[in-house]
Amino acid sequence: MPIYSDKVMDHFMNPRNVGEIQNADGVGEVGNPVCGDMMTFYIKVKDNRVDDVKFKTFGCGAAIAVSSMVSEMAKGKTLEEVRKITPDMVAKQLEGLPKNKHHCSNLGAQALNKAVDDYLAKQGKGPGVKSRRRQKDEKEATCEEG
Amino acid sequence: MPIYSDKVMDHFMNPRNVGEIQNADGVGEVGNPVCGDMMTFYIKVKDNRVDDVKFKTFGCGAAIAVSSMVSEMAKGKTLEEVRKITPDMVAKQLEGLPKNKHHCSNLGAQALNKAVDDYLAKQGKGPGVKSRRRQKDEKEATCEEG
Amino acid sequence: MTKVYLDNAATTPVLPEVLEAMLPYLREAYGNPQSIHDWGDEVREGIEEARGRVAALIGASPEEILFTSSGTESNNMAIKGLAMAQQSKGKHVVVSAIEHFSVLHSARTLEKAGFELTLVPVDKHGLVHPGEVARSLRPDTVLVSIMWANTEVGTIQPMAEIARVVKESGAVFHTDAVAAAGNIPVDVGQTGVDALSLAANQFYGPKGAGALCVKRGIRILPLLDGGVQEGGRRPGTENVPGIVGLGKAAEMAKMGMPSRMKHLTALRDRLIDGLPSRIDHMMLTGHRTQRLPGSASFCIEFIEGESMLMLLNQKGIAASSGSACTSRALKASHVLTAMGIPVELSHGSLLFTFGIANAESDADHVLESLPPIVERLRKMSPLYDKFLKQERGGK
Amino acid sequence: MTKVYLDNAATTPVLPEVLEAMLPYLREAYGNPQSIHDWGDEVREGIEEARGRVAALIGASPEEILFTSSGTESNNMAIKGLAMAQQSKGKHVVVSAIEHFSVLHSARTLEKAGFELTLVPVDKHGLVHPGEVARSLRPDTVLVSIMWANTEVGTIQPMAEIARVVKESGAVFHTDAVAAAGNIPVDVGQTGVDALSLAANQFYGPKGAGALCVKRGIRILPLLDGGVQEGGRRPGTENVPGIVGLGKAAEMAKMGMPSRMKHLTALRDRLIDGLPSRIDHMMLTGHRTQRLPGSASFCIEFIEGESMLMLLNQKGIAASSGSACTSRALKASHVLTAMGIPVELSHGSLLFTFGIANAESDADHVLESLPPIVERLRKMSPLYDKFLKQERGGK
Ligand SMILES: Cc1ncc(COP(=O)(O)O)c(C=O)c1O
Ligand SMILES: Cc1ncc(COP(=O)(O)O)c(C=O)c1O
Repeated sequence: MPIYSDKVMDHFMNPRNVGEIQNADGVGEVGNPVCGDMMTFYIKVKDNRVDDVKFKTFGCGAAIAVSSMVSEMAKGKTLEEVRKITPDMVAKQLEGLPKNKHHCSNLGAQALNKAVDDYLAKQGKGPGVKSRRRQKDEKEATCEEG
Repeated sequence: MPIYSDKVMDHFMNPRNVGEIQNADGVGEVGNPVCGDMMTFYIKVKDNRVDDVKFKTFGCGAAIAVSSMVSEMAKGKTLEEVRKITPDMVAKQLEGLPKNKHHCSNLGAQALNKAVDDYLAKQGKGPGVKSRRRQKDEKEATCEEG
Repeated sequence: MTKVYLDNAATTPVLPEVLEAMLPYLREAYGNPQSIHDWGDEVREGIEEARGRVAALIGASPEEILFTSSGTESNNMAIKGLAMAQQSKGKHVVVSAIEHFSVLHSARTLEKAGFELTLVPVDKHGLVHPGEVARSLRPDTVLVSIMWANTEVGTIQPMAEIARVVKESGAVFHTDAVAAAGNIPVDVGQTGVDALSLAANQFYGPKGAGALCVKRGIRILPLLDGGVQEGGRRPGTENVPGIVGLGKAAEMAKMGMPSRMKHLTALRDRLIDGLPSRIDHMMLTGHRTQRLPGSASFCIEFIEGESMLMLLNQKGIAASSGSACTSRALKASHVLTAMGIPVELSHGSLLFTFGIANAESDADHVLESLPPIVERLRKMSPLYDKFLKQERGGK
Repeated sequence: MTKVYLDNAATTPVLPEVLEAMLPYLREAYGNPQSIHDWGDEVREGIEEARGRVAALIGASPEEILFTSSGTESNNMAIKGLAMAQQSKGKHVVVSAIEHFSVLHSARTLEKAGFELTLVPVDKHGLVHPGEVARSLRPDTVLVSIMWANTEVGTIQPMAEIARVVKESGAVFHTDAVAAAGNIPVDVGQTGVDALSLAANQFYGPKGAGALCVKRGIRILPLLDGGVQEGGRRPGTENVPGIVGLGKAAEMAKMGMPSRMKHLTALRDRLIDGLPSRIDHMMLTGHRTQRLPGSASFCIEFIEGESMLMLLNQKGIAASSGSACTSRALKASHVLTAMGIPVELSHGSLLFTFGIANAESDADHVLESLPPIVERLRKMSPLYDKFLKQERGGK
């Protein structure tokens, strides 16, 4: 009985879109080394769509798989669609996550959103309308448990 | 690892001197059914010696073996010698008793002593000099533990 | 010599299929279930399969099952952990007078910690009457524990009725089903039980493997402090082979229960019906029909239990007794006493418990062997002597 | 694929000889040791032989050994039972900052019951200094518990010196020797220990079998209430096969200890010496020489433990980690933190623990497999990225 689903294992072993985008249109970083999870997302935007996405992640197997899955889900989507990617959707696409690893799926969605924020800010469009969820997320600066 | 020594088992399986003496010279009864141990000793005395001895015992394996051993130890001894049979001597002759069965060896020596008392009383000689230990024993009317 | 084991209440043998299921976990599947690698994954799978099987045996959900080291540990955790977790609601606990010491003494420990304890009496058959349970309940009663079946006299309690009474009061209801689970139908959902203790070695599983079922929503404090095993509720490296053996035994018990019960009931009744016609001055203890299938328990007058056991052993027969001499503390059985059996009679307690490996011939061996043993010990007994003399005098 | 088990700290495999010794007690010798018949006698003999063997392993007398279900249970019983039994003398307890949770959390439970607790610090090698222990002692200190060796970083404590300091104060001295007993020489008599916990599955015995040694004259309260087993100090039907397996494992450990230690030390040193020359930015954790023979523990910078374990597992290697992610509670290792290792570094904890079945080629497999894994994860790591950029910037 492995801890992780086959889908998580696949994305962990063969993570999609690992790397960095030089001159990215938006960069989002969440987590910190003290908490044991840190993700940086890079996006290229074209015609209001995520044209390319890359990530770097420090963290457990779930954190890496989540990053990979989020990057795949984001690719080609409009920025509005990207905003609608929820942690639950990520977990579901990964065929479930262990209870104590759910916070990883939060982090993934957050990092992507932050990259979009960054893109919009650079465009002088301001951070756009943040979802209520994201505002709440940002308040949680201490390490999440479970 | 049997609870009882071979000697105890021998005396339990083949108890010596079981029974009753009609017109015994002395009868001693100790213990009571509520406590789960009861012994009655019968003696015939000849020339100040225990000429014959019989017993009946209600109780555990140790109680029966102790009774048998005490009866054997008493046979042929002078009354003074009988008075000197201690519980420890009985336990030793039986190659040891489990800790929580030591009170059985007390009962055996007590019952025999009571039979001697009874003999002396019937002879009009009074109960004779009771050992201090026996006086103490008699005070303990409640069931002994361990 | 014929060897006849009739002490299945003390412990049952391990079924070959159960051992077979355990062996891989004593050989190649040696990982720690908490580990993050194949060795751990493999073993975790074995444990979760066992959890499902135990749950299925008693009509619970897998996540309601905690594995422990024995019925005693399950009972300690239940009594202390449930009462302590509810103590803000009240500090009164109710248990029956015939509970196993692991329940009774745990309740005494609660008393020392400031709880009040009420013992529910039983009738002469060892039955707890739901009305008596109701009478014992108070507004501050937080926990009631009544055993499902009694090992020593075989009596099975009217659990559903008792559960109903307890549930109405809002107290948590625990049952010690160590003697019952795996031997008779036990369903926590149907019966309305909040927590239940069981042990593998009572139904052909290994020693050292118990379980505690705690229904969802019922709060309990752990007995052991430590790591993360069993969701932190029962820490300590899991006894993996024991747990797997418990699971297999549970599966087999569920499957085989009707035929096992039929087989055992016939053997038990052969003794219950056959012995009194061969031996005078003996009585059945416990209820005649509401009793464990394999259990035939008696009190025999004028003689003592341990000496009977020793002579039975010489005939190759294993049995047990609630006599004071057979208890290390040399105390008369609190179960027999609570049923109103005089102490002097309780010393003559004798218990035969059949297992699935026994046959009719085993019962017959007892029917033949016991009468001469009783006769032999009575001949030695000053009590029997007195009885006979009184009887003769009376005539 | 080569399968290399290097997680012997989590649990060891059961030796075939140990299983062989257990099997009769899972088959024909199924009696309950408390029973009064041949079936009981036979089993009692097995238990008492095991008690003697465990006593011999640690320089104790057989009657000083109590059997439990795990190291966790032994530690719970020791910490709670010893402190509670001495509480009339004082209510202060001392444990080290790097104890296993079964000690640490038991001590916290004592705090809730009105005791005061002092945690003794360790140095950067994980060593408890006897002087620090002395400093923590007070007139009302009744119990000190310092683990013999630490599982996570391998460090072995100067037990005799610590024991001397504690004994002078009159407090009771317990040690959690779960990681030590059976693996390195442990002698309670020579060392001056009052109580000691151990567990079979740490030295090639079965899971579910622990022991607590309590020296004659030391008072302890039981953790479990119930029947008469283990002299009433640890009631519950005995885990007979587990106990017998523990005994056999103890006998074999005593006999084989010098050669086992030599073998394991060579393997461990192969990793400790070989890995840092292949991987930058990693450090050994624990003491370089005063450490468990089979233990090689490290922290690797910029990457996280669980992901290393998962990639090692893909290469057939079982290891473990003290990383927060690998703990269910997602807390950084309190052991590494107490040693002054920064939390971000502790996430990269990695522990290889050799067992007697391992060979040089197993160490070599790690030496080959780990560097590319570290490289792969660092390539993904934003922390490594930042580090490289800073370094480049710095140049
Ligand atoms: C030092 C130490 N103490 C106690 C324990 C707990 O032992 P168990 O898991 O057998 O309960 C462990 C477990 O690994 C340990 O390493
Ligand atoms: C009814 C009942 N409860 C509890 C126990 C204790 O179980 P264990 O000996 O497995 O600890 C027993 C043991 O026979 C029992 O019969």
